[in-house]
Amino acid sequence: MILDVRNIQTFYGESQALQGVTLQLEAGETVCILGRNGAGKSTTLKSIMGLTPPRSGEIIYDGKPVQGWPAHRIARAGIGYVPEDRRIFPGLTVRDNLDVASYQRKGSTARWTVDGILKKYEMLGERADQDGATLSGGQQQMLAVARSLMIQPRLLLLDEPNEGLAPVIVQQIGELIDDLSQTTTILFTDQSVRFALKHAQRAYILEKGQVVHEATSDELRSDQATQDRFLSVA
Amino acid sequence: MSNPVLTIANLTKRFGGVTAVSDINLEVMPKETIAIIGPNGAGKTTFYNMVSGRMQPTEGKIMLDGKDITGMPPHKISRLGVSRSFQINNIFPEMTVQENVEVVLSAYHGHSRKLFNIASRNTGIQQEAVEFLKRLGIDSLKQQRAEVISYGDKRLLEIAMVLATQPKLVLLDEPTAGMTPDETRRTTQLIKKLADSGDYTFMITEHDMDVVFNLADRILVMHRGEKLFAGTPEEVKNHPEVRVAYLGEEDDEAVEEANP
Amino acid sequence: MKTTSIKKLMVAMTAAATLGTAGTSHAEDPIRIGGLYILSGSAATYGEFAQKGINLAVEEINSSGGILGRQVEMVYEDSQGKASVAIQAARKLVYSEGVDALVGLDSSGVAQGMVPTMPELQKPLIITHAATPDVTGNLCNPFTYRISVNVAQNMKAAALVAAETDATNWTTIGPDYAFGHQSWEFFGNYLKDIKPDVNLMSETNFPRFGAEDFTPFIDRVMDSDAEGVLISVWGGDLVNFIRQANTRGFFEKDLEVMFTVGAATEVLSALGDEMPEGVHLSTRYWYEAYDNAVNDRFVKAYIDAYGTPPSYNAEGAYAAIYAYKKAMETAGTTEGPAVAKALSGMSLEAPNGTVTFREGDHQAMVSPNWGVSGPMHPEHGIRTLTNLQIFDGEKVARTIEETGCKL
Amino acid sequence: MKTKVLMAILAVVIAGLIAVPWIASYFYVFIFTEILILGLFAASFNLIFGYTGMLSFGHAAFFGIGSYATALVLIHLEWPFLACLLVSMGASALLALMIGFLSVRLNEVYFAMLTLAFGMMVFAIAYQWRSVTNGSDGLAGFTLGSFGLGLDLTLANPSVYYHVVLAIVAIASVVLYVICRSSFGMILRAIRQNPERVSFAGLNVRTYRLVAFVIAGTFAGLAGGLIAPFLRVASPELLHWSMSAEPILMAILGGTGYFLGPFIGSAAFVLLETWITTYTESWMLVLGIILAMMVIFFRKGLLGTAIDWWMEVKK
Amino acid sequence: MSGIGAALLNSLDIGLLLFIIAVGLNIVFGVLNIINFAHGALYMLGAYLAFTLINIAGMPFWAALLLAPIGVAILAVIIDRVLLRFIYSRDVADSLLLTFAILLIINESVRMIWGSGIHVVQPPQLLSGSVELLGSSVATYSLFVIVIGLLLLAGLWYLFNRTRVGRIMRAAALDRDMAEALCINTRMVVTGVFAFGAWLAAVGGVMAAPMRALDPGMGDKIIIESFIVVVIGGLGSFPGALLGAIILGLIHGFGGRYLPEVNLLLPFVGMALVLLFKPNGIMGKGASA
Repeated sequence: MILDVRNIQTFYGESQALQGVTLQLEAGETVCILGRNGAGKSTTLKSIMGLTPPRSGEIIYDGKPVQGWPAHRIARAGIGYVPEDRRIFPGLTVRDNLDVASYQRKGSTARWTVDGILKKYEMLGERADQDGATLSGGQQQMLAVARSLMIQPRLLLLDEPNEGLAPVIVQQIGELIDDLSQTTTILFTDQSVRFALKHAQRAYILEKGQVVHEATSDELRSDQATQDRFLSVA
Repeated sequence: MSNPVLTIANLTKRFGGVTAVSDINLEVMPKETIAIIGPNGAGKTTFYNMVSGRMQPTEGKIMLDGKDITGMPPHKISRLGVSRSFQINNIFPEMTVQENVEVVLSAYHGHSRKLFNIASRNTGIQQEAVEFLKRLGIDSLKQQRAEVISYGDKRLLEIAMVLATQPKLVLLDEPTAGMTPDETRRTTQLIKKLADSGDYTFMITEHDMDVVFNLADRILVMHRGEKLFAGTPEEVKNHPEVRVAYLGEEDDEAVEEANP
Repeated sequence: MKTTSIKKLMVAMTAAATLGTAGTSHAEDPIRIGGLYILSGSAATYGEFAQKGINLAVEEINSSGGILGRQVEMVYEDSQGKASVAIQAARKLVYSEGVDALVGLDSSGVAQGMVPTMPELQKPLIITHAATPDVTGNLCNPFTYRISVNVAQNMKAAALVAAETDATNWTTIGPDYAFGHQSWEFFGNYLKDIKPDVNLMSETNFPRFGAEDFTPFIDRVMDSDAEGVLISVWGGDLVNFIRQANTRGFFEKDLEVMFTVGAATEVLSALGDEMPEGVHLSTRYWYEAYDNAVNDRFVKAYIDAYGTPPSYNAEGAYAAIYAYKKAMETAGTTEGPAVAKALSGMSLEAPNGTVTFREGDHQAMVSPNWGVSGPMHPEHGIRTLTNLQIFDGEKVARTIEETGCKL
Repeated sequence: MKTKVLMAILAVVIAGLIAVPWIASYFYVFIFTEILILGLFAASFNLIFGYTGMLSFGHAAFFGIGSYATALVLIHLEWPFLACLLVSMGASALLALMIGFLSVRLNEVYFAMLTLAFGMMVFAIAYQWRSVTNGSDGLAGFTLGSFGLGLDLTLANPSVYYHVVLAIVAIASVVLYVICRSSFGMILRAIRQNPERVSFAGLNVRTYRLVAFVIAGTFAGLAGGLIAPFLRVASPELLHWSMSAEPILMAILGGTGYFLGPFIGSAAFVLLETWITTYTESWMLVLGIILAMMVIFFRKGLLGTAIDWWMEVKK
Repeated sequence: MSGIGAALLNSLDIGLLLFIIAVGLNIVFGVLNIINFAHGALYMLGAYLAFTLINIAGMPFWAALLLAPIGVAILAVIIDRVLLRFIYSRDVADSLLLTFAILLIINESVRMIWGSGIHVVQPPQLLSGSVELLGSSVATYSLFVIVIGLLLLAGLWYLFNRTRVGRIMRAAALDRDMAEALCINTRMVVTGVFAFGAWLAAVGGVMAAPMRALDPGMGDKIIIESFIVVVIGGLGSFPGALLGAIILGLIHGFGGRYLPEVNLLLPFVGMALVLLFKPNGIMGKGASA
């Protein structure tokens, strides 16, 4: 098990965003967290990342309890993070956005390098010297994912990678996730059931800061009632 | 037929090249409760910000009771009768619960301009403040400092403050966000009771569909800044496009068209 | 119960309030003298000089039996160069520290504010540095004396020096506050009297006090048709001024340059040989100008103690303590009004010769020292003064009528 | 019960203050005069800082203009003292209206910097306008005549002047206190905690900030009018930015959250300065260390910390 | 006409020295959102350390230029770790007050350590003469200041745009959480930036030492000037700091020459005008009324 999140509770001031979230990931899995707006999906990822440290509960990554660590230490341990709104550093070029994130653990060789990424993802390579903020939404998303790879992650957290993107781009992001999942464990959030089921093996459904349902993609695909109950307006 | 409280015509907001709200038309009738829903980024908050004066619309008109309030600063719009709550707590943390309501009341009654009346001797306003706290069921907390009461109670306090200006239109922005299930239930019931009393016209955004269907007379569904659909809760539940917006059933044909 | 606790509180309060009050003086208690100088900020060095001079005088007096058989003790307060601070500090010295007399004041602004309050304090004050003419002029009072040279005296001497040069077109560079403006006004008036054909230029230069960069003003004078320039910039500003003037070639121009506070030792030692040769420099006391036993002893003791030649400010402060010794012994008491009275018209032997406090305005009849900068001093690391001129104290002083003082 | 204890303490303090000339050594008459005047200055500042949340770095402009106004009226018109004070308040109110009108729309750092700039402009004018202000030397040598209202007071007597200051500061404090406790004052506190919420309650926050700024300036002007005869001088340093720092330090030292905080701060500041300078010339060093400790650990100031401590003990 | 050329060069000289001093203040504000009142005191420390190294330890000027700023930067790390760490999460007013306290402490310490006398530092032999330029003689050292100022500007530009460290500082300033999530220890960046700001202040101090007499009030003289520079140019923008410094240099250079009656007033009028019409400064981000 690469990640074991046990009953974490997270607050924003006094507003309780997570009311005890529990989930597990095996190494190599691709898992999705589903739920409506405000259900606590983003907060779950931020809590794992140490950006909104949970007030109680445990987060075990790779056998080590990491809750309470500063975020950069968690990142250095090998968890990559792509936030909901991408948060490309404006004023920095595509190459520089990648460069500031490059990190190499001692005694290991870097799988991802700036040049390697710019070569592999042509779209970024063509725009290497362009200000990251001038990219389109989809391009920014690509960059944000690529940037998170620069820390050489073993586990990647993607927060709503599709949000606000055109369908054609969504498809590309899906392909990217499929590609990365060959080598990296991935936990992503989404509001779209279709996308999630296509690219993840399992899913958790979150509502009001709690995991209310857990199923494999195949199970959930055929379970219309659950879909409607937790994810639709109905 | 009475006239609409709020009339919104062709309301549009663009940020640079991005259109956050696009050509929204809406009429809100007196005493009704209308809910605005939509996935993230649908433009609900921007829409709210324009109605309450926090942002200037790029195009379109907002009329309150037939009076054009487009582009007015918040304090003027508030004076004319639009009162709003916020997604995050927006109270006065270092004052008592009762004082929080008194601030709004003295603003409303024009006492705030009086330099020499000791606030704590103004029994009229104090009684009125307690009245509003009672209506929200938090009058027992009136002497507590607002920052120490529970999160749910703070949100109720904020609603009490919103109501205290006797608004023609109440805007509630995710009133149950961050609440425990228990608090959510209690708050929903309270708002329901206030709405049923026929004293208020509500406009609500909310992600919790239980709350929405419980409260709303009509629902406006927004998606990517546009009006996707408007209708009764029943109609919305059964509307296929709304399902698509929420479940993300992309039109596979559209994908293929764009990707030859 | 309640009354007792209130009573207790009152007692405690009274005790607290009385804290710091000086006891009544007994014969065996030391005589306390309050020193009010700038002890912090940019001009703190002046306070430090005064303290050095005073410490010498106090040591000498105490080791030879004190005043009226009592030891002398100094109490210092920082005026911060602010009138408002100084006045409250003087009250503290008099009412809380119980001093018998006051010495001090560097800044003219402080002096202007302080002096009118002296009759209220009923203690004598000897000003040792501040040079505004008003305090021994229209603001004079029975308790205020000045042992140092004032602007009027120095400018009268300056005018005499200037009159002997060939320059007819004169301008000034001075700090943009009262001292700079007053210096120019007095200088101009005296010079016009002595030598009516001089031309006082309307284009004057008053850089802001603490300006640090004087280049624009230096250039302005160099571009003008001035033949003589009176420079009343002082202290750290003067050090900056001279170094900047050097790089502009200011001293190579055919100009009569007169520095009204240029021979101050702190400026000379900071500058070393960067001070040009052949310019007119003045100081209110030049340590090599006087050939008398008091001066020899003072200069030697000062150099032994601190390793540098004494500044004018140290000399004034040193002499002021001796003035009090003589006045108190003449009066036979340390009572303020009596000591103040004894000072009037009194003469004493100071390093700069016999010094008399004129009865009419309480200004000491002393002369500034003007000279021309010469070669470096072999030991002291500063420029020497050549062609020294010491004017008759009476001759450079304003007449009593001119001062406006009515004592 | 609690109010009774507080009233009793207050009564004792006031009785003590009245009795200062008789129970304390003569010097403390001056010390307490200074404490009261600077306390009023700091309290006026705290109306905009502690209550409304505006950090002004130019408050000395109003204090200084008040002192110059009184000095000028005494020199040129020789009016009764009370009239001088009214002129001081009027002049500072007018200046506060002008500066405030331009400044209150800016927030935080920008407001602090703009008030600093305006304050220093006033300083520069006083420093250089020699014909009116006597330039760097300031105005001195004026004498107090009558008090006004037909009262026969020897203002030149420090004890009498102390009582006059005590009475005027007491009256001004009551007025300021009433303003702080009024509905208007409540709005000011609300503005500090959450300006946006106040504007959504239908009030123009800018107007309220301006009114507070003018009131604060007026009372600072009154304090300035009182300080000029006390110091016997109105000089440019009373307008300098470092003078603006004093009420800030006093308010923080005493506690910005309490009406009496600035007065406590003024007392602590003046007494500390008096006592510490007796032992060391490095008073600034001690002040710096105390201020650093207050900002880091005792943000509620002496009064706030004492009240918290008292609550703790009572528990 | 030679007057204008001289005034221009002089303005540049004043302006670039001000730039060297103020740019650190600006960077510290831009990255840490701290208004550092003690910046002038750090500048003074740089000058006094240079004095000690040159006049007392007998080192060459160049060694002092290298060492003194490092000494001040080390002190800044201590200040950051001991004092400032408490207030980074508080509002700007607290940082103003705490750094004001630090200013008082440093000022008084300098007076206790070095005394209150006036000290001077000699420029290195190489730069002590003067040259003819634009029709007037200019101190070689002034040209040196201009050159160093421009080099520093170029260096800063290079640092922030072309080096990884600079980009990390920018990234941390723009989005602290995101930087953390990308393995950047932002706490260390904060300390580093504060120390870097202090280093720049001290470089200004060493550069000023051969042209400005040292006294314990020199930090206070410069701090308000630095505020003016930063406000005029734009808080947090270092090209803005250059612009602000040159504008203030021009005000001094030309104002002193042509408008001496109001030269005390002018800088503050300039500062107020900029705040009124462009509160974020001429080059500030998101400038609006």
